[in-house]
Amino acid sequence: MKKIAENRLPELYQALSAERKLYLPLEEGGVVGYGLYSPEKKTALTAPSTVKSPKELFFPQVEGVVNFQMQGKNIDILPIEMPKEDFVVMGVRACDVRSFDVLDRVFLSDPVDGYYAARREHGTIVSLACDQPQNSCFCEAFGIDAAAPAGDVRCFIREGVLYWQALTDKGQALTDSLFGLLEEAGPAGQEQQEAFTAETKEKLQALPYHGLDLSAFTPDRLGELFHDPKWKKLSQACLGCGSCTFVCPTCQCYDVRDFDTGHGIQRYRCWDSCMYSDFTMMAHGTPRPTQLEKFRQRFMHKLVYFPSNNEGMYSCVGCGRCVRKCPIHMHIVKVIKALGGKKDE
Amino acid sequence: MQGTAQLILERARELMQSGQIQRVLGWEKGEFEHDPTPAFFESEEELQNFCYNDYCGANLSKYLIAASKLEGKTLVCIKPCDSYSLNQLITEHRVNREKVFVLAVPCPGMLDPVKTEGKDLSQGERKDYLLDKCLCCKGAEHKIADETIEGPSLDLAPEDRFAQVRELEALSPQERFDFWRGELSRCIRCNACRNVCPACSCVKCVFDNPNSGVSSKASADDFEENMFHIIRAFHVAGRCTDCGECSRVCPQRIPLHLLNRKFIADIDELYGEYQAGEEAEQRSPLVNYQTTDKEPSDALKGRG
Amino acid sequence: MQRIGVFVCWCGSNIAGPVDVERVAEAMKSVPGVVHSTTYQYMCSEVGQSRIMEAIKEHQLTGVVVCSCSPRMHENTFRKTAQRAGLNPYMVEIANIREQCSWIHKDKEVGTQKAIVLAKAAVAKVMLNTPLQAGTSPVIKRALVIGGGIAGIQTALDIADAGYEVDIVEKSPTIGGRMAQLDKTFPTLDCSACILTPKMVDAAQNEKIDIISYAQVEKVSGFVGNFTVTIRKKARFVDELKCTGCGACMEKCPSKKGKNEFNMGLNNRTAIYIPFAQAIPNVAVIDPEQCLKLKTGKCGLCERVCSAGAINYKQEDEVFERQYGAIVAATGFKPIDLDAFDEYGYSQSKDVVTSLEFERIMNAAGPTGGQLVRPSDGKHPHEIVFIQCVGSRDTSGCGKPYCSKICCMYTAKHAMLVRDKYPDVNVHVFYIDVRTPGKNFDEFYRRAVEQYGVDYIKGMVGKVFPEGDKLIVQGSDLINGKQLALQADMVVLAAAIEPDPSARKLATMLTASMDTNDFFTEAHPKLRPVESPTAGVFLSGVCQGPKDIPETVAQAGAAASKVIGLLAKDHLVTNPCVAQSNELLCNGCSQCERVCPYGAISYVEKEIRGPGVREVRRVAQVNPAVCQGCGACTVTCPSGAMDLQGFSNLQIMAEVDAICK
Amino acid sequence: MQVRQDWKPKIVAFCCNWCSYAGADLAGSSRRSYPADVKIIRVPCSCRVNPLFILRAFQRGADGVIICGCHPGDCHYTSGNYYARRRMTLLFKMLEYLGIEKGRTRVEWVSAAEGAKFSSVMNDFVQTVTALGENVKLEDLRCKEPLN
Amino acid sequence: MLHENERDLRETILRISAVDVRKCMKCGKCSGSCPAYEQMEYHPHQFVAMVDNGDIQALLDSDASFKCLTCYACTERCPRDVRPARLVEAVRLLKIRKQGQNHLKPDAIPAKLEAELPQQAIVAALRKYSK
Repeated sequence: MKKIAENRLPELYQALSAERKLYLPLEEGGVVGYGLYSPEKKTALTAPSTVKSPKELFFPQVEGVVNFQMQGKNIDILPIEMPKEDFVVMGVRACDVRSFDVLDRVFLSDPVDGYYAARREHGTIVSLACDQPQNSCFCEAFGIDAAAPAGDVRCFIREGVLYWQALTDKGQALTDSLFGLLEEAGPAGQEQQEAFTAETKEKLQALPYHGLDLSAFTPDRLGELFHDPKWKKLSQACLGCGSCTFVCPTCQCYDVRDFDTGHGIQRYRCWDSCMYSDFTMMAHGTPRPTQLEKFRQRFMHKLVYFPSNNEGMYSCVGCGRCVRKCPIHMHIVKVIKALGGKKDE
Repeated sequence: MQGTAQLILERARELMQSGQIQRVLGWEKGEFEHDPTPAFFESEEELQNFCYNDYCGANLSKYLIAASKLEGKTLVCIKPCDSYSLNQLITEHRVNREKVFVLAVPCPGMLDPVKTEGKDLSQGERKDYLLDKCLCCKGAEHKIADETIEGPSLDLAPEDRFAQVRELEALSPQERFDFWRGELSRCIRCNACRNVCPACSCVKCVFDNPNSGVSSKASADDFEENMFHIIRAFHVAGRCTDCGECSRVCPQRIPLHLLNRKFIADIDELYGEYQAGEEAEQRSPLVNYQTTDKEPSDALKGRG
Repeated sequence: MQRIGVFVCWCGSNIAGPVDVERVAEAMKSVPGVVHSTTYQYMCSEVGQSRIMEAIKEHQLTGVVVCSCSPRMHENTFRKTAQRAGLNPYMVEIANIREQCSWIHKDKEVGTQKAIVLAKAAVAKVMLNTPLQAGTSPVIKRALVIGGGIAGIQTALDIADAGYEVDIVEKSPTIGGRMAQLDKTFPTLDCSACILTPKMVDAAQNEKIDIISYAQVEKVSGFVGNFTVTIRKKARFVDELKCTGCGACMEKCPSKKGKNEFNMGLNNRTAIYIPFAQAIPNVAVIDPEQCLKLKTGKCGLCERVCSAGAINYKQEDEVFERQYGAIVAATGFKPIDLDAFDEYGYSQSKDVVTSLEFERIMNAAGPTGGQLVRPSDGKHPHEIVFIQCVGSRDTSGCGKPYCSKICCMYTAKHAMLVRDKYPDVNVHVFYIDVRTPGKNFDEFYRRAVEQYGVDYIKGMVGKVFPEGDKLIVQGSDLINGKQLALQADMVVLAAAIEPDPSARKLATMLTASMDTNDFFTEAHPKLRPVESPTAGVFLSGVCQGPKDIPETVAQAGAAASKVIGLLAKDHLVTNPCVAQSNELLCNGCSQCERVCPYGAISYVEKEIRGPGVREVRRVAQVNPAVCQGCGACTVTCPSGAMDLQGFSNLQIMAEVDAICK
Repeated sequence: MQVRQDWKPKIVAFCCNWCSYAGADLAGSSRRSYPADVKIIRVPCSCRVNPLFILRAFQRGADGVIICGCHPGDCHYTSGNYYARRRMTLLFKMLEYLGIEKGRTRVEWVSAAEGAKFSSVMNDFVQTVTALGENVKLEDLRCKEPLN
Repeated sequence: MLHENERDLRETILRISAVDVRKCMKCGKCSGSCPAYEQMEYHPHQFVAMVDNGDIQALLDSDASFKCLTCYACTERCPRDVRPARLVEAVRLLKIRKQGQNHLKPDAIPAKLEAELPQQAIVAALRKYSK
């Protein structure tokens, strides 16, 4: 384990960004989001959360797929190059690190999504353990240890010192490249880690959503959950906006669109939301005509369909972003509690 | 608040029992104090979950578009500021007045969960925790009501709602451009502003309609970010009641209301004071004119 | 997929000089969608047109772009060309490379490049054109004239004369209007009744004209060629068919306190009455406010004396609907109320009268039998003061900002008539300006001054107040720099005229627009002065703006000729470039309805079926016969449901794209 | 920013069919020239011009947009230009508020008899826009001509 | 062309009075309404015309502005909303604002006192005629 004093973090950022791009939480306009580091930016590494998750660094909201160039009546197809730049994402919390396991299951299984795969290959994740979980957090329900996130490198900050531990080869390589900047933490590091873990555990246990029970969401109850009459009430206030989807670290739906530039077509993909009225719109209309079906789809997918196909892995990581951002406060925890309560009856 | 909630509930029960109303549109208790959800209550039993507390900032009037298509009357809890939106929706025939029982409820100013998170509310003034929109409160008077529940109202001199607009106007064009670029570049096109907006009640938005020629699902670049917000503001110009919901729901905290207020300020200055939703059946300044209106070139005179 | 042909015209050397037309044609060949591109010396010539027709057939063209002169010149020519070749005429677009290009750009390279861009824009547009069909709508060959004054009567007579049926709806019990109340007319001084009443009789006797008196229009629906109008005929309590107008009832009627409207309330009339001797229809009417029988149930004298048995106390209002192809508004005017001008003492002295009252006093059939006497004491006056511009040209908010136009002339007439009949009476006229633009008008005014010795005083009156049995008129004489205080026996006020108050309600029903003074606005102030912007609605007389009798008659005839021109058609061919509402997208918000200058948009509750949609919604519908295609509604519509055929959103954006490329 | 030496602005002029388009025709027939950078789009009335069209033009590379209609009071459709006047005033003020150079947009009333005015208005507008340079604040980079 | 000084005076009068003299259509109703007509050297309509013409010095030299009763009949009756009384007042103000130009000086009051003169009239007169 290595360490560096918190007040020397700018040096670390400089070093990390010297060879490759560095993304980390930045504060702009009163909100925190992942952004490209440069010295004049206001970093917010220890902010409890970001509005959008780091998902967009691997799966951007808008991404070119192919271009068509028109010259008179000729059309040339111009493929878009795969991403090949190395980059580091720093400050990824445990929940968000887990989200990449979920996304990997989608994008790295056959057929592999080349763009995502390339970015995963070139990206190194430096995670940061939580020391101030929020009231809206419930990662614990998914077996995530907020104090010990995965990633290529794991960090935690205690008593003004950032501790740094490489977990993978990629992480080790990154660590090696920082030669001279990081000091050895020694056995004290281990002690600090234990203390940190204990403190965080205590905080986690005090959270309002501690003990959230997901046991009702099992594949065998798919039909029962699908037909539950409670969906109607739960969904009726839903505005059909995409704020939950777009802040979600695991939502992975996208739409493919063409933009006519006047000189050709740019085909791109962009995030889509199952809450939108035109989601999966087809010639005959949409298979989910009302907000009830759209709403149900989102939560059934996260809590039932996805685990059914992925050895029980939920496609929710309990980051609490949707809990915080839903304009009408109707979110996954309310859904879990409303539907999960049924098994006892 | 407890008392007000009780009064609302009693009245709603009576009206439901007497068959005058079929359902109640109000707020449902959440997990905490700060997260009530707008909800329809179809029975007295369901009404047990009704709540009216300091966090019922959501404007319910837009839900009445759907409620207008249901059997029977819907009782709706309308705060003073929501009443403007409701009038506007009635003017535009989006809400059927006959289908609505307007229960005017008092509002002491609503709290912003972001501002109160982790705070001890007994410290500081209530003003420090109010939703931004409440700081420019339009007053305690309801512009439409079938019946009024009495209760405490916001005791606060409203801020000048155009102050920020004027500040921006005083900047240089480049500073204004940089300001808006900074703000709008955070937009994630989640459409929360549009979908919550009572004036954005189109059955299909131009931006969702592939045949409109301008549809886009995500803002692919700066232009599309500008385009979406300019056109959205223009489409609601003269109809926007300044309810402030757009900025309240924006996950990126973009001050979208400053776009709408710019239109309101210009309309007031150029075409006379106009408050959308002040009463039903008003004629919006954008579908009206005076032969003596200012020429665009005169209206744009002044600083570069 | 569209197959577009591009035809570049040389226009002799007009285009081919400054623009390399061959290069334009060549460049267009590589534009997607273009399958044929050529040039010719004169595309609009017989040969040029036949080349286009041949190309349409040979290349199975679905759209044509002609690069030539302004579309305002030959768009129709080429549309017809396309039609002759079997192509829908609206699949033609013109690129204006003469007026907008060759004539203004001297540099051949610049001109050629611009011509190519304009041609590409036209191709981009025509790619999105859709075949449009000009619709037709039948014309009901009957006209409605609202108002039975001289304007309405003249319009009706002219329409009837052309062989069309026409109804006059008049709100009072008789036609005749204001002109019937006048004594003499300027500048010829012929007797008003002598020239009007024959016309009234003509109208009554004309079998094409149906006079619906004592009636009002309640509702108007439909559109040009096909209006449905609801008319309420008020109960007269006298059977119109039976009444002979003998007047026996009036002699016996014990209730004599009704104000005589015809005489401007200067005297009283009975409860059952005929407004005046030459009234048309010459039928009595009972004033229910005054009739003892109707009020108390006791009396019934008139019923007893009526030998025709025409009295019917149980008569009720009659409401019926009729269909019309055209509607003429001829609602006329009234003098303004003088409440806001109390400085002239109108409410304080009976001897201060309005000019219209003065007409009645001077009239042989009036309350004084034509004798000029003071209303207060019946004495002969010796000094009369006329005050002009009472409430006209007044921007203070008390009166009207406009000039009432007729006052200068009728005041001169009154002054002259007084001096002519009673040379012992001194006449003074206070004026701001004397406006006499009209045939023989200024001569008339000068005659009043020079021949009849009328004392014209340049200045306004500040106040009039009674003193003893005299009226003191205090005003300025600006020319002599004096303030005058004249002792007068009578004061006559030339009160401003304003549109009849019924016009405002009617305008709403007709969706016809009005100006801020409640005068109807014209479709075009210069070129279409007798048409309202609402198709099928025409304007006659003072309801459009102040005018005198000859002007009114002229306008009445003009309105009639426009009506005749409309009714002469069996069908109206409608412009297909009109707005269209996509019901699937329409919110029913009514914003478009509010900006439509023609009232072409209405709303219906309709079951909407679409992908995943089946519900009843309120949606806009455009009446293509009424819409003129301005497009105001399309921009008002936030959802884009309202679009304009021939100038659709996508077409205009395609042009923008092509130009900016 | 890449500045091309021979840069010329792209100007879109929306002209109402009845007055301004005819005014442009008159400018042509009386040989009153104005720069070829101005390209006219014919619309029935100035009230047909949707703010979307104006933004679209800027997106696609226009450097200035001008709307021409009948003089107030002379609209062929009686009131269209009055609505256009309000809409455009408010839209332009909004663009100014967003920091867009206000010289890039303009409304002018040109009658069918004002060929000379049409030409002088266009000359002046092109000059103004040329002085402002390329539109970068409201451009859409995707629509820039490919530089290859 | 007006002399510079005249132009300044004209602008001052227009600014003090906020009257748009161009609205006048020269009908003379103001002077026709004026109860002090005979006492005033220049009459209300002349105030309007003379201000428009820049002929201010003559107005300042005359005592017409002090003869005005300020009854506002002219303003009340004017069909064009010109408000001549405000011009009279502006001229008066321009006069009395000048040093030592008070029309009514306190010393002069005792001589003018009459038994029936209400106290208020004296106060009002001081306000109107003095700085």
